[in-house]
Amino acid sequence: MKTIKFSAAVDSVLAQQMARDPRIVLFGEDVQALRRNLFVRFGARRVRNTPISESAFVGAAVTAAMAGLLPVVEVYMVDFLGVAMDALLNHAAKTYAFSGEQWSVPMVVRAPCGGGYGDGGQHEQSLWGWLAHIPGLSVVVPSNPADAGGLFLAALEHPHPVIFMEHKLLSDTWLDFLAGGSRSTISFDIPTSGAEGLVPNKWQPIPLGRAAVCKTGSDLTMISVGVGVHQALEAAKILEKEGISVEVIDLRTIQPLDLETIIYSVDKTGKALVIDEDYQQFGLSGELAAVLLEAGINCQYARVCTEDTIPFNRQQESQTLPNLERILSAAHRLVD
Amino acid sequence: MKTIKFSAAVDSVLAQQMARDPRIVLFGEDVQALRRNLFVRFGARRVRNTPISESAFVGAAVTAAMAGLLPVVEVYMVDFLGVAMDALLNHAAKTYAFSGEQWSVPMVVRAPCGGGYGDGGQHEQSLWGWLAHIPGLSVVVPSNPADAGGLFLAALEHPHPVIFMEHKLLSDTWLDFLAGGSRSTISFDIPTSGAEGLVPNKWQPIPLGRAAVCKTGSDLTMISVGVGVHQALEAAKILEKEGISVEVIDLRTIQPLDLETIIYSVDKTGKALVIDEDYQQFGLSGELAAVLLEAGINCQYARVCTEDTIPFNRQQESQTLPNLERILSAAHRLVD
Amino acid sequence: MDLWNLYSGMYFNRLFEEQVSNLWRQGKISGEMHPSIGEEAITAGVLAHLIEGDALALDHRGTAAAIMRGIDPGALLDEFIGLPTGLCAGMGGHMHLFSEDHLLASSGIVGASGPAAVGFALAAELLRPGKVAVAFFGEGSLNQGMLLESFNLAQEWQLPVIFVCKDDQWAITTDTNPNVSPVQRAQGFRLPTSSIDGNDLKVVYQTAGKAIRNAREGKGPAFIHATCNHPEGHTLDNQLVRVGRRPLKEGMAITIPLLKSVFKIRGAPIIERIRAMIQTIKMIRRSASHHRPQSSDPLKHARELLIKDQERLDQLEATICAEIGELFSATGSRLTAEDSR
Amino acid sequence: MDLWNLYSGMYFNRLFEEQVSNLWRQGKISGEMHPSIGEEAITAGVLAHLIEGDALALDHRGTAAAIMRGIDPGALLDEFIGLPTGLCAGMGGHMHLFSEDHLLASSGIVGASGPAAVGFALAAELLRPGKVAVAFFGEGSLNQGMLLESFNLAQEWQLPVIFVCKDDQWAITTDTNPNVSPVQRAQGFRLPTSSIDGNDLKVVYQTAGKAIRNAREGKGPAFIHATCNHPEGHTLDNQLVRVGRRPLKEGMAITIPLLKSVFKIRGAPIIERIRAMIQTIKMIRRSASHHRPQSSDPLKHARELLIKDQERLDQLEATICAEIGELFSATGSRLTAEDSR
Ligand SMILES: Cc1ncc(C[n+]2csc(CCOP(=O)(O)OP(=O)(O)O)c2C)c(N)n1
Ligand SMILES: Cc1ncc(C[n+]2csc(CCOP(=O)(O)OP(=O)(O)O)c2C)c(N)n1
Ligand SMILES: [Mg+2]
Ligand SMILES: [Mg+2]
Repeated sequence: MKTIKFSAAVDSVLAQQMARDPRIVLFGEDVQALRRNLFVRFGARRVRNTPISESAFVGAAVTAAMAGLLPVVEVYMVDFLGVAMDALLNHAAKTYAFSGEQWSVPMVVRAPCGGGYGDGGQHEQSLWGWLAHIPGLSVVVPSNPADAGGLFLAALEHPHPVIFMEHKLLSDTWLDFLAGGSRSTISFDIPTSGAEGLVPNKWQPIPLGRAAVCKTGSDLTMISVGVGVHQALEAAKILEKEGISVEVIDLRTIQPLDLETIIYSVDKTGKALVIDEDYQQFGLSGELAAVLLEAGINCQYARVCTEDTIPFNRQQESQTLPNLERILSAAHRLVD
Repeated sequence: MKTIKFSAAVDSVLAQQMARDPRIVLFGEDVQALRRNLFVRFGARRVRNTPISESAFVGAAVTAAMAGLLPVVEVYMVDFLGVAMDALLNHAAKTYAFSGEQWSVPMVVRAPCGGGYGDGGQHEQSLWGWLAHIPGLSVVVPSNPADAGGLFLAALEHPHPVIFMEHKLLSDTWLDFLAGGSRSTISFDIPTSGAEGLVPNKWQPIPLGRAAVCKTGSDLTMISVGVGVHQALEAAKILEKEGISVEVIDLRTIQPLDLETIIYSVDKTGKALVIDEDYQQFGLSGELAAVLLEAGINCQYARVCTEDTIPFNRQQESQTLPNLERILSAAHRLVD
Repeated sequence: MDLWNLYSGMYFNRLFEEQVSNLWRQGKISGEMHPSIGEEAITAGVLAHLIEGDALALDHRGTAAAIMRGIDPGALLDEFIGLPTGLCAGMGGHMHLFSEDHLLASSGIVGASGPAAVGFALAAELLRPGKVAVAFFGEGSLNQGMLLESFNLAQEWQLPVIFVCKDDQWAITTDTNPNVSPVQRAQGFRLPTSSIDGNDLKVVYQTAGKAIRNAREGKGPAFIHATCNHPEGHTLDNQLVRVGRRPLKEGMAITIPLLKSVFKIRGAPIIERIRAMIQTIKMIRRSASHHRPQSSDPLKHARELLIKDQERLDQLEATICAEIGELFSATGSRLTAEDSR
Repeated sequence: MDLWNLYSGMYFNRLFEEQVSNLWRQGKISGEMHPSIGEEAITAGVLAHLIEGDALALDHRGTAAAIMRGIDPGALLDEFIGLPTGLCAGMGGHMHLFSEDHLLASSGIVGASGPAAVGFALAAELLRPGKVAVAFFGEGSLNQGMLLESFNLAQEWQLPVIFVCKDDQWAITTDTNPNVSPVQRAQGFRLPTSSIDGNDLKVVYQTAGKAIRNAREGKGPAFIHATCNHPEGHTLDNQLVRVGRRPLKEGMAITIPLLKSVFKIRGAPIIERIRAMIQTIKMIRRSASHHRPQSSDPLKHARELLIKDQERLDQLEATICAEIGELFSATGSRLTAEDSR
């Protein structure tokens, strides 16, 4: 075991796999600079800068995958997938089905996501539930370096398209790049155990669709993903002192969902609190409610999500994104 | 009262309002031909053909609205909004919030949606729950001519962006255009009371966010929208004969949802069956589960939705989209 | 250039699509149907140069290319009908043709063949050096951002992509602005371009040959603008075509509401209305004159090159005719058998 | 051309953004910061021709345009900080500036200013004849589909849009392919084009004047390509700029992992690795030489035109200096007061 940073874990798996599997190519805007350590090792044929043309290069990744490559295509932020949505919605996600399940599209879209560093509502979205709505896409959102590496390895091994999301608050390189994180004058609410952590000496894939129970408990189940997991753990610690025993589930992958773990836990506690940094309506939090009801679990349910466009103002931003205060008060409402 | 067809109802409201309100402009691919009756009346300044450039012209609609016009922008199918998604996600939906609620974007996107006529999975999507995920967009899905007209009028009066969806199975003009509906040799499962129906002599807006209870009942609530409403009514008729009393709710608008009507009904029946032609996961059906649980309604819940990419093969298509058989069997499972 | 071989592919496709049209009219094929009838010379002239390992990215009008690329016509037909025995198990239909063996993919989204060809070409560069990718699309697609982006991306990466614009002067009901030059647009992205008569098989063959040879040699992408005509219009039996062909019956259905609207009180000044009316009538007229068999028919054209050997020609055509007859009658009886079950 | 007036706007903006940069470095402004320092001549020369009712569509680097269009600098500053008293109540930040009164909108999505300007121009044509819309964007945005589509749409609809490409030769870490000609690309869409030195206020003024006059007269859109330099690089204190400025400290942090990687077993052939290494070093060097104060500074340039009247110049600058001082010290004390609360 060794301690490394969040994005370094992903890069380390990517380097390892690129060395093993010549099919892997990496492209995106500025990746020769952003992933320069991969660039100088694997060269310009396999690490390619693109023009600012997301719809063309995400679209190209689809057929590159179909024709035998394994593209890792990187976008600056998940928000910018708006311009490339057709490639995901109508091509990456559908080719396997259209071809009568004869032709698959093994590609990984690597996209920073999430807010909490004051960059405004066009640059801090999560959108994981939104992407997961589309049949044919898997969506992965790790919350710590070990999961990031293991899930990225699984994403590379997956025969179908995977959206792999890196929360910017967990990534020191993205924070430097996008938040002026090099300034000593600014600070962020970084979950330290998410930004840096122990990882195995030898990477093993973490299967998609397997949630992690980060903490067991009996009174209330908190279900979350990404930075929300750390907020849940923090809240759990506080609630524990009040005598409330909280179970915390890190979904790790949004699509597929680990129904078993979710249902087992909520069946036990009878109370589900979803903490979801993505938009509240018609997304992950709703889906979790549906799978619980479908399983016949009668539970008390609450959710703390992002309800509106994320404000630039730091205070309003932190009110709009899930925060500890809102989580605690929702938990209290459920338990009382 | 008079009897007219579904799309004619929308066109009639559009004509009426264009005559009254010079701010209204209509643009999209081929609209001078598709809406030729509006074209010859209102001329080429207000009814404009566009190149096949959805991201440019949907984007242009946003600022046209901001600068004093009221654009009705038409796309061939909701599926093609993939290429224009940035304009909706990051601009139409966010400008009002970004401007500190000082500048609003009154525009209507008119988009055919839905399947059931054998046109394949890139041309039959619904995507209403997907669009509704984005804070700042309203999404309207009428199920009959009277609602289509009244809701379209409300959409035109709404100060924020509205996605107005016309189910192709309800629209004789779209079926002619996209399904070769002029052939006498082909038939579709068209809900007759949805495709044609009585409308008021004088159009009144139907407020966004107000569902319709199409049929009252006491054992089970079916919640649906668009063509699904007609399937629900058909199922209800059959179940009624078996002694099962079904309440059928037509949401009419996905965003905003009419929580009151939904909650009141399910509280009464204790059973909710969602029939949603949009994709099942992370969408409308989930959101309905969440609002029920949030309201503390402990109910039995099931859903009949589209789980996968829609097959071209007509039989598989009808198995993949919600159908009577699946609805009945879900209803039975809930009631038994 | 093996003219006989190319002609035989073109002729086969024509008969195939005519029979497909019949099946469609009989309601055996659902949804829209976009025939590629009329673009056979472009398809044949370009595809003649492709070898195994080359890739094809098609638009909504991909039948001719699928046929001439060697996809089993029976599998194709079954796919159009939506049978489990179809190329894609009936999941895709005519707009979504996929064959991994042929590295052939199509899409119903306008412009999507551009990025698709770039991805194919990238794989070629890395895995199959010397192989190329061809993108087919219409002139209307030249307004779709992703296609324009793909021109640039192919050029930046110097990939072996041949962009082939099949210009039929129409995008559904919109006839192309005559001031727009597809070639000029492609030149904006520094693509080497040629503009040719797509009904002339020899010219297509030569032009494509040069572009593909260059691409194989690592000289980067090229753009070919080839004119053509789709006698069936955008889709089979679409309203515009019906009006053109049955002006009395179908024309009235259009004209009466139009006349009602143009005289409604409140609306644009009368001069604008008249202009719109004239424009509408002109568009319908132009559509009618375009969307019918033309003397420029590429098949006729190609046939003339072979007419010297009338006997061989007759025999070839008879053989193909028989093949098609067999294929469709077999399928026909299968369908009837199923219907009666 | 009222040079004094234009210079005063440019000078004001420069001081304003320098102070903003300080506040950003002090951590009073969150997120990224994209200064428009270096493009003041383009902004001033174009905006000089705008009148009430004209509209502006900006990209992520909109400060200079907002200032020179007459938006209250206090409201702007408060917006950058995210205060409720900001232009957009602190909801947008510097990438999302909106003023309905000024018909001014910006976006952080590359290329979005193109469609935005088209929509503004459409409203102008229908509601405010004779008014125009200006789109500002960088040369990197010329690869974004929606911008390309908007060129065509403006041309098809003959709308009064002036597309202004501010070419700083960089898109974050990607320096422009010197073979790409922005003008050629715009010509692909039949836009009338001009290519000018964007550091030369007079030239910008004249070129923009002509384009805007034409647009007002209904002669349709135009494209102006204007070079410039952003001495601060893409964003304040981004890694590339830091390495350029503090090569020892920051350079080492980059170099060590690079060296480790380049010598790892398994990977590309050594020649490819060396090429990549050289390219990386060159890129950092070029960035360093570009991203520092230049002799071509548009402010210097403009100043020289006024230096004859040294006294008036001194007085003007002193006045502006004082204004800026007042604005920022007032804001500074407000912030300190808040901090200490
Ligand atoms: C993104 C998108 N927008 C609109 C459509 C609807 N549509 C299908 S084909 C077509 C016209 C295409 O014209 P062109 O590229 O010239 O091809 P042609 O049909 O003339 O062969 C349109 C607008 C679509 N399929 N995809
Ligand atoms: C669609 C999209 N892709 C990527 C980005 C990230 N991004 C922000 S600015 C920028 C570079 C823009 O370059 P250019 O247009 O030349 O403007 P400059 O910053 O040089 O002034 C990029 C890639 C974005 N904001 N939007
Ligand atoms: Mg065409
Ligand atoms: Mg630039």
